[in-house]
Amino acid sequence: MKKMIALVLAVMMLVPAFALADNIIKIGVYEPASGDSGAGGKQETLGVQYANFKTPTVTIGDTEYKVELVTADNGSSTDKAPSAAQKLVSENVSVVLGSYGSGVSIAGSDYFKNANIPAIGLTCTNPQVTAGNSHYFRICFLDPFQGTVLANYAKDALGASTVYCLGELGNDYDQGLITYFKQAFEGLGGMVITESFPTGTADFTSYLTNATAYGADVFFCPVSIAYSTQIIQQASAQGLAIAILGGDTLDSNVVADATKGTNVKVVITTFYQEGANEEFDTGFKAWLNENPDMLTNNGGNDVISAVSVMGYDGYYTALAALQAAGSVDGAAVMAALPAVTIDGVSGHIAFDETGDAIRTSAFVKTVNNETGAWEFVTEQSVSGN
Amino acid sequence: MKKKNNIGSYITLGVVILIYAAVFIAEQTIPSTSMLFTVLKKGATYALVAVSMNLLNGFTGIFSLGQAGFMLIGAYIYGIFTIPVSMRGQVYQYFDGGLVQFTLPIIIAMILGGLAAAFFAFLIGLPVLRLKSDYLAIATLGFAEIVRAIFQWNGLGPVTNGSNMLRSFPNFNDFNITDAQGNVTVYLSTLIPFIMSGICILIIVLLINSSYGRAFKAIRDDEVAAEAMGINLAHHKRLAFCISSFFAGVSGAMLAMYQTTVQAKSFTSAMTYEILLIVVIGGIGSVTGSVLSSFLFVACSEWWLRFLDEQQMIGDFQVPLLRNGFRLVVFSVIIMIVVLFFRRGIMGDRELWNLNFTGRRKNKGDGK
Amino acid sequence: MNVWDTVFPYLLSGISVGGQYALIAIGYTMVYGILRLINFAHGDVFMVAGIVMVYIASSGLPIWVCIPLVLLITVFVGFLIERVAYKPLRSAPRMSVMISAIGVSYALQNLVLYVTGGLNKQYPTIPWISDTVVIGPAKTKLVTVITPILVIALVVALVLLINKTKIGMAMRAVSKDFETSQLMGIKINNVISATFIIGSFLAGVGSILYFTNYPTVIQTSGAMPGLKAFVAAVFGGIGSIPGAVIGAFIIGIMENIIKGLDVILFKAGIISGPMGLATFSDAFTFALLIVILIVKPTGLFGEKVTDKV
Amino acid sequence: MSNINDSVLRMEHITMQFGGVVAINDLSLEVRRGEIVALIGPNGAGKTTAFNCITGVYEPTNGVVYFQGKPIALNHPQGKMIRQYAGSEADRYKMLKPIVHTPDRITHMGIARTFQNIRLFSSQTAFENVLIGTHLRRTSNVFTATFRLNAREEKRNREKAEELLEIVGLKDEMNEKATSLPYGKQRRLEIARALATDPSLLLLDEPAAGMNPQETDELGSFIVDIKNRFKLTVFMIEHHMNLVMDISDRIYVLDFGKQIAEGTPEEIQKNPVVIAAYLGVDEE
Repeated sequence: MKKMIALVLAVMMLVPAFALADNIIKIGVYEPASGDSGAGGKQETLGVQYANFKTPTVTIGDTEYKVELVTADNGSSTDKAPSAAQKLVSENVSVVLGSYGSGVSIAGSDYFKNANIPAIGLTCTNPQVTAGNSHYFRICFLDPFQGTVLANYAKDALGASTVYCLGELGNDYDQGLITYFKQAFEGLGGMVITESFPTGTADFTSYLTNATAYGADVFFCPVSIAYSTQIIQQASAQGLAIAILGGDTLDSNVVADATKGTNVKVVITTFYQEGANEEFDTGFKAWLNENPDMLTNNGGNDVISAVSVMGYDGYYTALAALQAAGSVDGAAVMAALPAVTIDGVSGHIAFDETGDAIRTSAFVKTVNNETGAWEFVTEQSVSGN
Repeated sequence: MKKKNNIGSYITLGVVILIYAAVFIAEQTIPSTSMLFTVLKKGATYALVAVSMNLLNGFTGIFSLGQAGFMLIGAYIYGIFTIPVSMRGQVYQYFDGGLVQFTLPIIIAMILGGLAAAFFAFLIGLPVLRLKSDYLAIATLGFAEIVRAIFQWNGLGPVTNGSNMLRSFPNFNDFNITDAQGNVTVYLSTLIPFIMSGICILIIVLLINSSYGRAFKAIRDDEVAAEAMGINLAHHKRLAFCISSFFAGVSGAMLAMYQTTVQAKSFTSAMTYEILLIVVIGGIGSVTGSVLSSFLFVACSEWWLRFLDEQQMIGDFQVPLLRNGFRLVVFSVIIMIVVLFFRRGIMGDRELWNLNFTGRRKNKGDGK
Repeated sequence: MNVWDTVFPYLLSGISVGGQYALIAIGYTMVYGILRLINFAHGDVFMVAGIVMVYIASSGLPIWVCIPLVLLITVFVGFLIERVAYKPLRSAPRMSVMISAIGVSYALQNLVLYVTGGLNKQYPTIPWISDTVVIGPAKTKLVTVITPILVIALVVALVLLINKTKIGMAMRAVSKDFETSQLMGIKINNVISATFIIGSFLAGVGSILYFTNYPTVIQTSGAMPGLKAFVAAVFGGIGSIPGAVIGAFIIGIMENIIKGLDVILFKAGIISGPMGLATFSDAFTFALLIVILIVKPTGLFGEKVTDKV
Repeated sequence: MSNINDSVLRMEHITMQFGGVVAINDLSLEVRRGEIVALIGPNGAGKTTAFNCITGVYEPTNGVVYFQGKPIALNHPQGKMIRQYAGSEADRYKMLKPIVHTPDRITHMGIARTFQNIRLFSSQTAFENVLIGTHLRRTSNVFTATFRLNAREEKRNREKAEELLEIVGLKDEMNEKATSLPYGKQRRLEIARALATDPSLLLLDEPAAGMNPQETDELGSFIVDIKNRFKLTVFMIEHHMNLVMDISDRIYVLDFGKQIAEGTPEEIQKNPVVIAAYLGVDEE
């Protein structure tokens, strides 16, 4: 009997050993799968997984490597981030993708830095993620840009003179975007009132009342999906008459579903609008519909979120960097990254000297209250950015 | 008896030296990316805070749930005073670089963090320590929540950076010795937290075994009798509370170094509960137990049980139930089993240096 | 806009959430009255009731089946927790039981985290009580109005139960003197189970009302309302049911007033711009707790208990 | 007994009322230097309450307690109690400022006590129990104590504790857990612990409770012995009449919170009121 067990154990040990015999390259996916940003993190991961499904191998030099994704859940919280980051480091990944949420990205940053692993931010828009770092890159636009776009839109298209901003306490994404929005909007001569709610808040009724009481024309809440759905539903119950404005985090079918059937007007800025790339759209949807688990992770339907597109582009950026480096070593990839350019689904990607993508335009979308679908409003760019 | 005591102490000393040597050697030989070091660093940090909580809950009989609040204070004070001036513009991006425009040495900032925590403990202790067991627990829990709100308040932004993250302060990796090219020659990033934690725990052990420590234990056993023995309850409770908070503050600073970033919102009551569970698993009233269970707890939650969170295949068979979160379910079940059936925890109220190494078991009084 | 119009919406929110806290607070206060135990898991029972509703409703059962089913399951969960986690520790020190309660809370949260994958779950819309109504200067869901009425009705029923029925008499006896009532032939375990069943039932009702108002459930959803309800119970004088209810309403109202304090002060011309005082909406509850514990440790309606030397 | 006016403890018009219940009413008594005085009375007479009033566990409702001529507790009915007060001498101390001390202050002044329902520190050894008694006379602070800068004091205290254990005959059991000792030894340990606080007045609350006649006899001579050895004054509550009559210089008798008799053992034995109180008299 004992021999049997020993044999079984030995076989079990051998199976992964055989698998290791192939050339494998590991890419870390550092994303929240739980917590307030869990829904967004899962959608971003889906983009990466889809790209990996389409292109499971990469040829570096003359060797073909199988790409293995290693995921780590940072739980949307900065105190769980270190161990998630450390897990990727201990798995010896060559490059890290993520994270959804700027705070967790910053919190994990030093771990990647110390291990000489480059990281590519997909949708973390806070400037602090890449500032002063040589190892963190990013393929999306930044908050100063997004804030300005939103401010312009609020002023010009929505005709707002007073904006009420609500963010989560201690969330770097919310607070950063609100700050840049405030700068831009006040620069345009508007008035901005900002308030913050503690993590875990469920009752937003008083904040909504505050917005009305201040006489705000726009309710700006660039918060995570979990809070934004709550805000939208409570706004609907209170009959909030003004538009809710949000950042890229709100670009999710979960938010669209919450808005469906209400009278709340929701306007957001984002990276991608469904329909811009037919090939990607159909491929991604087909893939989602084939995998029930994936469909669940996408919020139950096959509406494409911009973050999935960014995940997809991020994966190819990483592959391009690996090929350019000609090595699987993190340091070499890091050195190669600044020069990498690709034409992604979300547009052309090239890095500036801080490691940020050079982007000049953002999409503005709104939810159709009847169908619950995202509708394209405009593509907005800012001069000088 | 005295002789045996000494044997225990020597054995303990030997074990401790061996552990430190092993840590040092492991650090030089095993790649620094290994999960082992994460566990050791976090374990050392948690060991200190668990022992500090044990000093209150286990040795003085004060059921306090304010530990996370005091850690927060320590972590913030450390962060605020050690961020390099050149980085302050970036960290305090919304507050024009903040008010504090100097840095303190790491050790001074850590001690200052502890002192600040102790000071807050002194203030809150004046009224709160008069309360009885569970009222005290809930009042300290509330206090921790209040501290969290204060540190997140935008009004204090120039000092605390509001609700935003503090970062860029020296962390454990900065203790590594590097050569001119920036390559690490001697790894100390795990040994240093061990030394910090070790010194603090040693001080707590010395305190527990001093005249004051006996007074604390007397209060725990019987407040009325302790008072009749001339022990000033208010004074001694406050003393234990402040000392415990001091070390909680220091461990907060260590946690900051471990995490490399600090944010008030992560110091929740859930954190205090976690530390309390560590203390319970280790054995209420045992320093050795708290230290052991800290490392076990961290290792299980960060490392050994991680596989439960991922789908595993044995051959073609996919193990059921395994997916994100299962680790924590298993973990909670283990904790409940300990709480219900092994109430004395790993060590009960015994210590490594009191264990009977000669093999003869002495008749122990019935421990409750 | 006059002062009343400014303050009214906050009062309305406060009364509504206060009523929901009250339903949780009763469970705390009853359990404490009998076992002298802060049932830390009570807030999580409330959360579990929410999650159970999410899953039952998604199975397609009609809502009038879902509601009683949810209440039944919640009651069972409460009963089970008592039997598994507290009963074996009946003779253990109080600290052990409290730690067990914290352990249960931890376990429930982690279990729900596992089941939901850590994602927010959308609470189903319950017809009628989700309808929007206009009251004075504010628009809100009907549930806001129903909550205080339902709370008062339930409290009256509960007080009648405690004062008029046999089990109620047994409860009062046990809360006065645990050992003696045991000697008098009262089946302690039945009384304690009944307490947990009533507490969980009310938490279940509270959860339906609360999540109809704030329709997202996650594993930590019960923690804050639970703590606040406990504070309400202490504030009103632990062991006193009317005290817990009044405490809960006060806390609910104060919390919402603080969220709107910037606006109110701003409108009144006292401050010139927002000061971010809303940050303290949660902290205020705890400050209130500490103050009441220091000034009047027995709460508003609590009875003084003297320790014998 | 050198000086008859050498009063160590004096209670004046002490009344202790809990809510509406008067536990002690207008109790006045005196214990002089070097005496052994006993306080006796049926169960529930208020004897332990009197001890608690002296040691600061309770704040008396009315009256003064003097220790070595200085008031250590003084009170008069206040607040709600003014209306509720059912004792006598309500106005006597009205103009004086109340004096309240916590029990540890009282112990510091030199009054040590034992408890009726033994209150040893259960998790500690006999030796540690006594050692804790030496804590209040410390000169070290928490810093010097932690870093062992008080080694000489610590050594002295350990020697003292050991010596005390030897005196009470527990040297051999010094490393046993206190609560694992037999009953009689626990009582002796409590006395040793009280002695460690260097008292001048020792309050013993039923030191012979639960002892057999032989142990009780031994205890009697033991009390006299330590009284002489440490130049103590002893004030004790006791039910064993043999012990009380053997060693007491004077006796106070309490019934239903009121003092009903005072005198030497011989006087008390003959006092009809006392006999009535203990045996119950039909006519009353």
